[in-house]
Amino acid sequence: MALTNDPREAARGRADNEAAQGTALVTSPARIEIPDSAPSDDDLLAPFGMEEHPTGGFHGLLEVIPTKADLVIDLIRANSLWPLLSGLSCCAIEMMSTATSKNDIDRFGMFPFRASPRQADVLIVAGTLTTKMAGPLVRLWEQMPEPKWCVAMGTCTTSGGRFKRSYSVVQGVDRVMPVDVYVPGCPPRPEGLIYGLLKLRELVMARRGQWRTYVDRGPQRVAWEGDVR
Amino acid sequence: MRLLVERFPETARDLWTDEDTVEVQLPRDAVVETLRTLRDDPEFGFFMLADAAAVDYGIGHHFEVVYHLFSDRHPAWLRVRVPVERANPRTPSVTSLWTGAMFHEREMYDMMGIVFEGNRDLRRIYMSPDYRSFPQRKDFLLPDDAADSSAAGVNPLERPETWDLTTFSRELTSSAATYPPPDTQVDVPAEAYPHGQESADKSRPA
Amino acid sequence: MTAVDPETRIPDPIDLDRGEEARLRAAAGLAPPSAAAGSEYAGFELVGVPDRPLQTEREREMYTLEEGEMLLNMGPQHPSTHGVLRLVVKIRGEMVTDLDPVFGYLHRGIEKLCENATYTTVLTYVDPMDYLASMHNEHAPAIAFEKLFGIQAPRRAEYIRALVVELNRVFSHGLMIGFLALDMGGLTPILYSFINRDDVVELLAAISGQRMLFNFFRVGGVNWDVNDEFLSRLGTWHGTVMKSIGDNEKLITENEIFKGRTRGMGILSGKQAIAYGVTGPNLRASGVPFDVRKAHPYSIYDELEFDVITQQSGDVYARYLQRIDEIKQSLHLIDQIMDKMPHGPVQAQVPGIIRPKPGRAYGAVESPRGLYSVYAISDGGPTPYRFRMRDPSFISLQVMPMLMPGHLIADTMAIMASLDPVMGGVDK
Amino acid sequence: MDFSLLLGLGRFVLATTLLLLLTIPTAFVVIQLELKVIALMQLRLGPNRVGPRGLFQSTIHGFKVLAKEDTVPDQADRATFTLAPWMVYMAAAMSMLVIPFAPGFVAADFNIGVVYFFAILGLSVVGLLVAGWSSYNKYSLLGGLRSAAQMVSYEIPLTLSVVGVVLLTGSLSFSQIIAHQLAHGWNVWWQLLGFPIFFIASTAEINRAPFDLVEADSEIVAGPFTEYSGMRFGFFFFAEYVALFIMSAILVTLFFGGYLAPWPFPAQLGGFIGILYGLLWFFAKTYFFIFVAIWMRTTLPRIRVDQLMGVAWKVLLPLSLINLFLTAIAVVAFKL
Repeated sequence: MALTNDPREAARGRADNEAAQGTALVTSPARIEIPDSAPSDDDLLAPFGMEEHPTGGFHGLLEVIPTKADLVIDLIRANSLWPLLSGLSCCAIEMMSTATSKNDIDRFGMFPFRASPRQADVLIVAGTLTTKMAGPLVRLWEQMPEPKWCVAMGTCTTSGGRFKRSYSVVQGVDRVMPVDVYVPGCPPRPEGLIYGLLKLRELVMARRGQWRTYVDRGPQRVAWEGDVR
Repeated sequence: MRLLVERFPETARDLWTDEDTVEVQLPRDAVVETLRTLRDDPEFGFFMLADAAAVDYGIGHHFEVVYHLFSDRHPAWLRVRVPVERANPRTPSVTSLWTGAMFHEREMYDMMGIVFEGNRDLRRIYMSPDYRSFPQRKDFLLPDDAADSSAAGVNPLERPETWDLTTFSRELTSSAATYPPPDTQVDVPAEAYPHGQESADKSRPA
Repeated sequence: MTAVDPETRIPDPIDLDRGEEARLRAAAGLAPPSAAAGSEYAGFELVGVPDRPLQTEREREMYTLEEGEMLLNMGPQHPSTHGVLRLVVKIRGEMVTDLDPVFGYLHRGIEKLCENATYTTVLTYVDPMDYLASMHNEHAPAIAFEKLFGIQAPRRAEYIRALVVELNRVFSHGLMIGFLALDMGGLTPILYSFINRDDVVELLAAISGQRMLFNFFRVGGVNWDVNDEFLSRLGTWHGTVMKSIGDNEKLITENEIFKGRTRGMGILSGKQAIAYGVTGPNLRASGVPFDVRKAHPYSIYDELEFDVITQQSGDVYARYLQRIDEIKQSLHLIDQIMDKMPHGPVQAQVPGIIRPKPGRAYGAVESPRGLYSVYAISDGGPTPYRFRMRDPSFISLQVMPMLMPGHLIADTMAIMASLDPVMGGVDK
Repeated sequence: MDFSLLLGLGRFVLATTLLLLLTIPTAFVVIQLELKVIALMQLRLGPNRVGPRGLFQSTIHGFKVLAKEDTVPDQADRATFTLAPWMVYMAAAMSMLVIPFAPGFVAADFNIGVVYFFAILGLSVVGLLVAGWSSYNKYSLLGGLRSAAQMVSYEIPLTLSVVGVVLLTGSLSFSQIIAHQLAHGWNVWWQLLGFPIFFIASTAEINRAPFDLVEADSEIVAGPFTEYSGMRFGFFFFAEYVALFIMSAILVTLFFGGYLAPWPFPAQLGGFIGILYGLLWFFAKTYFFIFVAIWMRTTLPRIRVDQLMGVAWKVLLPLSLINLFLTAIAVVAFKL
């Protein structure tokens, strides 16, 4: 029997097949008689611009509404990323420099540095993370509402950097919390951080950011205590 | 310097000088009285405590508390070295002379485990209160050094278990002023000592 | 490494319900979290008391609450604590009755790392300490190591050192003015300060190659000679620097609200300042003319003409004016240095791995925050045996518990900003 | 059923709904103005990516908070925590009802409009206090108490300075006040003391710099809003700017002739053209005062809480009483 995409043909075919082979366990019900004059699916779907795709499934005009709504939300989110006003160390000064007159990230809608984590979208971890600070930082991250993103700024934050051997430094912030964008440099120039934040915008628009996986995994406490060596 | 010899013939030892520093060694018992004289006597006038640091001369040797003093009457810094026993690291506090010695002494206690008698706020300043090592002692090895040394595989790191309440009930009983008790503190497990000692114990400077 | 038995370990209290936490605490011999006497909302007031027996006399005094008092925990993440400083403030209404600074949230163990690094590498490790004065951070170890090693930097190198150090002082003081205004609610001065700061760091990047952690000093000299880009940028900057400083002065100095909030606020007398070990502009604002550049002239400061500026009142406003005056003085010093700079090499002949003779050396410089000193002990090896740094802002913060009682919460910010602590230096 | 009553009711409902819907765009416009003006004063470019010259940045911010997760702290009082943003926002939005935008262009022209306005405006302090109390956060609590102290104190000089205007015009209705100004010139000329008192007190009443102690960023993280996220925070955020708009509008109405042009109102302009002409002048004056408020925010540091109280009780209250006294004498003496 030839493979077909038409459900009506398939139904007929299956019934014929079963009848011929005698494999139908119960007597098949009365055959579905579909008069040829009845409108086909194609006719019904035509006003909505729907058509079958060669590999299966349908595409059409109204599809725009749910899919493109997501796009709009992503665009809105990408253009309004409020960082948390939080700096750990040297990089914090360059982070502030990113917001000042010369390198103005307010252009991208990232300016109001919110003081409260409840109102922030991006946590820029700027500076060396020590074991004593790891707990408060993770708590800050958990206090931020979804969707949220994390940018690790500077080598100390991405890997421990020059303090990697130290007894009190966490060797990379990704040991205690998820990170979306890593910005290298010690500290990165403001232009570097802006580049990282623009990369983050791309992530947000492609909806590939950390918060998505975070949601998929379900909210979970990140074990930070056992992670450091 | 001559003044020092004249005024403290018994206590001052090991006098030494270079172009801008005068160095003197004092015994532990006389340090407060001598420093008080140095501060208040108009001939000396060392009114400012510039620095207070602790030095570890390695296992088997002693600690040393070093005070740097500044005077507007003398053209040199005065360095006062006070040896402290390693087994019983106690020395009198100078917070009665300079209130600002408080943080210096807290830092020395945190990093070296030297207990300052008479300091009313002697607790850890950098590490978490329940941290149980003294990182700047010479027998506290950084990870890479530990890998190089014969004590390889022993990790002297201790993480702060901030919420681990059981450690407090075990370690702390009544008086917490000397917490953690200095004589029970061992950074590297005891079996690592016979081999680890050589790499940690560097030759003492002259 | 403490192996914590998962069976006996008490889990994170935020995962527990209150009854269970109380039971576990009772089993561990700890006081229940809401054990305050009487008041219905006692648990709320006591949030902030450490979860452990109080250790010292001072701590017990701090964390014992009287009727009507409450603990407020500022930091380590708070918009105006200049990094990760944590202040536990005991308040009665808006009035601060006691204050306990808690450090260590940025403790990176730099001293220990330096003891495991060669003399040349040490100069890179100290950069991120006081990250607004990296040049000063490198200057003191360079002086101490040169004493240990018994060499002298060439005169041109000393002039270049003094030049970059004064440039660093200008932007550091400028930022302090901006942060002080920001902590008092003024939004604009910090941006004007940063314009100046960006100019200076680009200037220093032209000579050293890095914007913030310059790594410019070497034992026995400096890394590079001045170049054309540096000189042209210096000329441009010198023409415009007083504009951004002047803009800030116009915004702040005669502002009635600013004066009302800073005059007579946090008065530190000269005697107290010396007893507490406060140095630098904070000490000079209290009327004590102590400046390491005059008291123990290092580098070429004995050849330059400058006065030790002091203010008399010792309040927040005096500390602000002191910074403004010192900026102008630094510009004056930069002029002199550029006039007098001799020709010659910028780096003495030193071996690749330096092994000084055993000995001890003390090097002190005047950083924007005060006396910054290094005490280095050599045992003849390639690494310092002991490397100790005295950071001025660490010691300056001691006056906070003394200054604060009787002031309001808002003054905490003003007084702290006027002391100008940098947490990288405080926590090392 | 009386048809005219039904018509009036319908008109009221329609106008109210329309105005409530209009508050959101108003907030967007004012926020955008603030973003851009502050940026330019700080030698920055300000938002310039979204829409032409970044005009829609504030709208984007607004929709963003709509799409954020809404958190409620574990130990917060859930009911009041949820209610507080509504109280604050409604207090700001409801007072928009009595503002005469243009001749005949007013949602509800009460004869006690002034009383209604201050009664509704006073509600917002309840909302802030409730928000501060219910958050179970010490910063919120401090902020809530600050807001209570500040707004209750400043309502007294604020109201007393308006009583001067009421004495002068002899009416509590905003349209009557404007009509009086049409005949006698702007009230600001007759209330040279009353206007600055009203201006300062109204700035404090809506928590704008330099009186923004309630959400002082550098002291008490975000005051009562510290624990709020998502749309609940958005309501507080919008309410602040709606209140700024309304205060400027009321200031203009009471002292600067509302929708009247600086020169005599051309009588032949009626109907639609008249409304447009009035709207033009009304918005021009209102946005001028909004600009002044933003300007003050950029320039001035924040004042301290004891200075705040001192200004209210030691300076503004005596001055407003003097103003009231002088106005009363003048009204009696000159039969104004």
